[in-house]
Amino acid sequence: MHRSEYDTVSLISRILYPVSCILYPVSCILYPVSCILYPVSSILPKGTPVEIIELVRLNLFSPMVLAFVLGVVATLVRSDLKFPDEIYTALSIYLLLAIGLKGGAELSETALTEFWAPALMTLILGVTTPIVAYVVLRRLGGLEVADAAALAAHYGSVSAVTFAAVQTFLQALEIPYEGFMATLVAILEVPAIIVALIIARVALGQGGNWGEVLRELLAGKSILLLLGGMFIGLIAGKAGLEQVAPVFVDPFKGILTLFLLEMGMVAARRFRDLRRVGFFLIAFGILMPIVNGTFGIWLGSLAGLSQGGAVVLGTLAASASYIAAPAAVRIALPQANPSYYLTAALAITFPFNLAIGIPLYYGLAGFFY
Amino acid sequence: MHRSEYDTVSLISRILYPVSCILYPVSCILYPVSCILYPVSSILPKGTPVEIIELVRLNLFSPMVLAFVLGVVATLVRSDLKFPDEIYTALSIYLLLAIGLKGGAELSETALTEFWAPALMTLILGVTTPIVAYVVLRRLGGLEVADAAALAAHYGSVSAVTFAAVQTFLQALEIPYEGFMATLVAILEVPAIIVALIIARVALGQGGNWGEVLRELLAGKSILLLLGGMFIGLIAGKAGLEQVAPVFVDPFKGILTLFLLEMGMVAARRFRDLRRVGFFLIAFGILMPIVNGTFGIWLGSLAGLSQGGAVVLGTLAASASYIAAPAAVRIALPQANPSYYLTAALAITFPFNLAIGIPLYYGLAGFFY
Amino acid sequence: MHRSEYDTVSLISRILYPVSCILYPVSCILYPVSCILYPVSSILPKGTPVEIIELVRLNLFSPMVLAFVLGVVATLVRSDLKFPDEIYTALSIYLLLAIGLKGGAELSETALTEFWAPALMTLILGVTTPIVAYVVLRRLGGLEVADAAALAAHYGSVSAVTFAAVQTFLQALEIPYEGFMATLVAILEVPAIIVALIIARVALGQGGNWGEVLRELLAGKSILLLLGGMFIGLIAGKAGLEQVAPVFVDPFKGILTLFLLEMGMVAARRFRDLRRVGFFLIAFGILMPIVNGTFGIWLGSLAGLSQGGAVVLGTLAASASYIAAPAAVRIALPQANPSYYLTAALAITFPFNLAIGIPLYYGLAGFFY
Amino acid sequence: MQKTRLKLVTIITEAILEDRMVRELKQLGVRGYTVTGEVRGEGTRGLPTVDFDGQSVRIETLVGHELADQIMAYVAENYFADYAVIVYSLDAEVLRSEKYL
Amino acid sequence: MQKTRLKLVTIITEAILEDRMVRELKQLGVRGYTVTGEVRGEGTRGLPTVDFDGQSVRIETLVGHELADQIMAYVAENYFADYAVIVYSLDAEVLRSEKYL
Amino acid sequence: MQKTRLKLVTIITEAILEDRMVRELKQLGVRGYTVTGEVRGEGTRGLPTVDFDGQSVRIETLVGHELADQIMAYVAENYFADYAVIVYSLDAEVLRSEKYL
Ligand SMILES: Nc1ncnc2c1ncn2[C@@H]1O[C@H](COP(=O)(O)O)[C@@H](O)[C@H]1O
Ligand SMILES: Nc1ncnc2c1ncn2[C@@H]1O[C@H](COP(=O)(O)O)[C@@H](O)[C@H]1O
Ligand SMILES: Nc1ncnc2c1ncn2[C@@H]1O[C@H](COP(=O)(O)O)[C@@H](O)[C@H]1O
Ligand code: NA
Ligand code: NA
Ligand code: NA
Repeated sequence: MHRSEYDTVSLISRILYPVSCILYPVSCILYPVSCILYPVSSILPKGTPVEIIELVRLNLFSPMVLAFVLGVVATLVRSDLKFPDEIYTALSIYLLLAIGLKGGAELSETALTEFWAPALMTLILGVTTPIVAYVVLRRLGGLEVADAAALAAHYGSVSAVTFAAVQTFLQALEIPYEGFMATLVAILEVPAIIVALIIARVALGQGGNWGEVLRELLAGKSILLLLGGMFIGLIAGKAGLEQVAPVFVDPFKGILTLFLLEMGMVAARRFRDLRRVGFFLIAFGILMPIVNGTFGIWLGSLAGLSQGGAVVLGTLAASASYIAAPAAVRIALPQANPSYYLTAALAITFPFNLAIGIPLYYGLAGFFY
Repeated sequence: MHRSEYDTVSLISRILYPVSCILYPVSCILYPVSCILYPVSSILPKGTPVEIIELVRLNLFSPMVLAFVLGVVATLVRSDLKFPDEIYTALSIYLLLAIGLKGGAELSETALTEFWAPALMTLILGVTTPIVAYVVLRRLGGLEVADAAALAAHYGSVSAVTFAAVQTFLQALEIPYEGFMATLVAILEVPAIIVALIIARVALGQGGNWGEVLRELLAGKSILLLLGGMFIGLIAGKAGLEQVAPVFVDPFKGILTLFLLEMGMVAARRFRDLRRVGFFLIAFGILMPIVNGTFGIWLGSLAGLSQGGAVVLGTLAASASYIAAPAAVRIALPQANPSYYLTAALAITFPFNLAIGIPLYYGLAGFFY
Repeated sequence: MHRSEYDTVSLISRILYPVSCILYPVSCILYPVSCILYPVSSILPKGTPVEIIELVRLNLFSPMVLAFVLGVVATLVRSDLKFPDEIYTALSIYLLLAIGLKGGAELSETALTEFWAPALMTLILGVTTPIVAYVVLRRLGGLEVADAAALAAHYGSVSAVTFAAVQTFLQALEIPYEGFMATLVAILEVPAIIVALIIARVALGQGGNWGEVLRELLAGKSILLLLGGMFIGLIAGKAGLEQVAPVFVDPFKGILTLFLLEMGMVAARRFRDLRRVGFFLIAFGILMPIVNGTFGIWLGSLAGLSQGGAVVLGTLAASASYIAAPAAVRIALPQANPSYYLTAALAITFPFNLAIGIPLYYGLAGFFY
Repeated sequence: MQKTRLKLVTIITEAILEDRMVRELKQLGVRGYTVTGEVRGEGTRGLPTVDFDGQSVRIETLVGHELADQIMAYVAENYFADYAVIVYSLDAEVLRSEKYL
Repeated sequence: MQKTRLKLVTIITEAILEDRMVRELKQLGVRGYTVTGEVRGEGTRGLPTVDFDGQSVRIETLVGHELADQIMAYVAENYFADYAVIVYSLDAEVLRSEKYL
Repeated sequence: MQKTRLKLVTIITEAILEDRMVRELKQLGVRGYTVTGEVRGEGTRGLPTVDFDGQSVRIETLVGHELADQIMAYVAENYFADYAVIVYSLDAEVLRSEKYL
């Protein structure tokens, strides 16, 4: 308790500490990369893995991903850097509204004939992925009903920030994708949560206030801002969007960078829970996205989406919700352990998708186009 | 108290709830529109009301007004969307400073000869409108002295956000207006509050610390930021404004959109007070702005303002303060009921001006030019 | 205690109060200007002082400096304007990260051969200035060991906002400077604090947890964001910076303006402490920067920096830390009186540098080039 | 000026429960309450909330002795098992006791 | 280490009154106080504040028993009629009692 | 439902000390704590913190009577001399006392 007790630890070891702290997350990120790319590289036709590695490199060196790494480092070296909660909330509001606005303005110029097939496929994704995830978690993982259903809700639903990241990635590569993809984010967000909650209720034989849960989901801020932004964009059109572009369009990547700095800190705070959740969940948090991503890309190609659009849909399928699902699950399935779903979604799947998943799905899309 | 009690309410009615919640405010907005436009259309020369309705439509479909509606909806569906107070404060600071800066930079290129007549008319507005409002509220409404004076202070003073909205409206229609209008906002803000407080003191025979009230008014954040921004703009000139334009000019409309989202939530939280304040105050909150607006346009035309300038002055006259006046009135007239003045200014007059008033004043200005 | 007691004070004197409040800080700023410029003008070759005064005038009329003055005025007239702490924190994060990012992107195009000499000179500055400051404070000022060491840490270290201000100043005059100067901010930030703490420990014979202090310094938010931003900029390069320029480059001056508004309020809150700290510290807070600034310019010229670069290095040397140093000193030297170092750094040296120092160093650089 | 002894019951819990708790407190009969948002802490449960930053809220209400006991029992029964929550009560003296009862 | 029993007086009121209350508390003789901004709540008055989000502030001060009574009486007399405000006091134990008296 | 009397120890101090205090409280044996950030105040020391806005934090912990005394003594010994800090304790009633002891 006395300050002088620290004196016994030599100064040099203290200096080495932050260095190792910095190397740790780097190796955390590189390890799964190599695990995945090695087998992939032996299966894939020659030349492809190199391209994916090049894409991963390109992606890792973008300011957004680097900001996430900086956030991780800040937490690991126990920096006094703290993002005020209010700023975090404001950035979330901004990102969701901006995604909605742009999606809506694009949708205002989209024909319904183009739109229905991707919308239907997205709905199918939203219903099937939580069922698959639930079965995997119960059978292979041996998790409790509530925990498995909670995780299924998260992995069936979608992360708006991952969507923002894949958009940025494709824009940097100048690959086009359908303007209405933001609409699919909104479509994919809710069904999986409902499906997973139904599974849990059936399995546990619970009743409960369904109407209230549904209202909270639909009136939840992420859905409200996404759909609300979309309606605004739809009605105001591209001319309306133009007026507010200096806030909702031009600075999008920069704001996303700030947001990812904070997300890095949030994710890293969950790292110490990684041991608690166990190896199975870590593997699940990396492999489930790859499966869902591939499935999403395939459905996207069936729906007639462009290659870029299919990459986006795959990324949406691969992403795990971290706003709508946790809030709904905490209320509707309180007995599920939040450590599991938050750690898996935030500390495993989100960084995986951000760093490796997105370029990987882009590479995988090559097989379907 | 038990959660299962909700079960009795059928799921379908729960789904219908948000739909009706969305329709409610829409009808709230459309009802007064029709009430006003119908008689107007019978008086006005043929062709005019159609144009006004077209302008109303154009205005309602701007991202700013739609964001306000989204805020209203968010509150009515009891969304968990919350704007952190700190962000709200930051947005206010931004808007007031930006208005001041731009006004000051414009003023630095304005001749005093152009400026004195509008300034004088604005002062006349600031002195007469609270007196008229007070008499109306006492005689027709039968309100208590303190309540009438409090409302008079609000309706005589001015709302900076309504000013921002009319600017945006005119810019979208590419109608020019004098650059020094922001100065008039500052001129109009204080006198009405002082006049109303004098009325109340005379009527109630109170003494009290006048000096302190005056200092608080002049040092209040809205006046300080407006005037301060104006001085900065005046001294730094257009070249100085240029340097900070990427913050204080380009994103203005986008930030206003975010602000109006929050204002929508604030206004909607007061909707449940509408019943309490009664029909008279609702009518007052809609008709007084129309009277004041027409008066302002007329004075503007007398002062030699351009048509756009007269519309701005009319809108200023029609708007009701919601920063400076509430703070001053709460301290100087504590016995006045805040429900009256806040509900009237925020839940009635502000949305009315935003959605219908501004295009209406534009239409009315046609009679004077 | 009764409100009516204010009545005795006449209304007119109450109106005069804010006027005098506004004049006070102006005279506070003008007084030292004249004190310094008068003797300088008699020494300097003819023509030079006029130029400096012209530069001071130009600088004083920039929106940034005027915003600082507005903040001072707001505090002196006891305005209810308050910057939420969270916004202040967010602006700091933004400024540090933006400085780092731009510096890093520039550094990615700098040859090591250009860089080592300025880096070495900066290190020399960081070691020598706190020693000089300590001796001056002990010998001439007769301060306690802890207080002298605390002040030495602040004046040896560096203020990121002052760096931002000098950048803005040079950009307005279109004077080029080396892109890697932000790196020197990071290099200059820590050593002086360590040197000053070592002095204090030797003089006081204390032990203590050196490792912990060092970790807190290096993981402190200002270093972390500066260095982190720099790494991001270095790796992402100019192409990466381009992507986030609408957030981290274009609005920089505008955000700095907002930040300086808050800094003005913070500094003014310390004005009442000026009497407590005494004349010696006021003189120290003005003269030490001039000495350090001249020394920095000279070392910069030795290191082969351009004239603009030498002005920046001089300004860095002249500036006093107000984030990293206060935090470290409060923990490591708790017996030092925070009134001394915070008042000197924030209420004396910062405004002096902002208003007069920066153009002065620019003028002084003329002697070395 | 007569002072009355009441109970100040404090609940510290996950931010996500704020609205529900307040609704239920009103149903139990409280006449007023005060919420302090954005408190943070640690207890025996590990991760206190699902919100990102371990946010919790503190809800305080001045009530009579009986209602205080009822509130504590209600929280224990409905929340102790699954949520991060603590509840405690202090003795407080107030004026105008009819305002709270 | 000697502990002394003092009173912790708490005032919860409209944010707009913060500066005035603090000034008046000092005039009444308090040696220190702590303000928690941004609390929210409901009571019997309906709309507690004129600020938009129903913001209130909590002002706490540790004082001797007599001053505690004076503060409560002062608040009752000057604020109960027109403002949203509650005041209550708790028994607290402190060290260094001379700091507060 | 059995209620137990514990102590609610409150520390109000400079924001910069939050992390260190929490660490030390844990070493002293507390099982939980709650921090309210961003409180502000004045006391006898003048400038309470090195942060710009006179920010302080309030740290509260429910503990047994003995630990309460130890915490107060610890704070007095290590912080009273050089830092802006106050510490006081209140009597609180809790359920599930084993959670705190
Ligand atoms: N002994 C304690 N003293 C003060 N606050 C506590 C204590 N234990 C728990 N808390 C608070 O109650 C919340 C929930 O606690 P728990 O359910 O134990 O995780 C924590 O986040 C703390 O804010
Ligand atoms: N019974 C209560 N318990 C806790 N806080 C209360 C209570 N009643 C009122 N308050 C607080 O005091 C403020 C003013 O109350 P009122 O004057 O009753 O509207 C409310 O906004 C609440 O924050
Ligand atoms: N009598 C008091 N009542 C309530 N809070 C106090 C009191 N005295 C000091 N404080 C708080 O404790 C902090 C440090 O006090 P001090 O060490 O006296 O400067 C102040 O900033 C206040 O927030
Ligand atoms: Na998914
Ligand atoms: Na008006
Ligand atoms: Na320096």
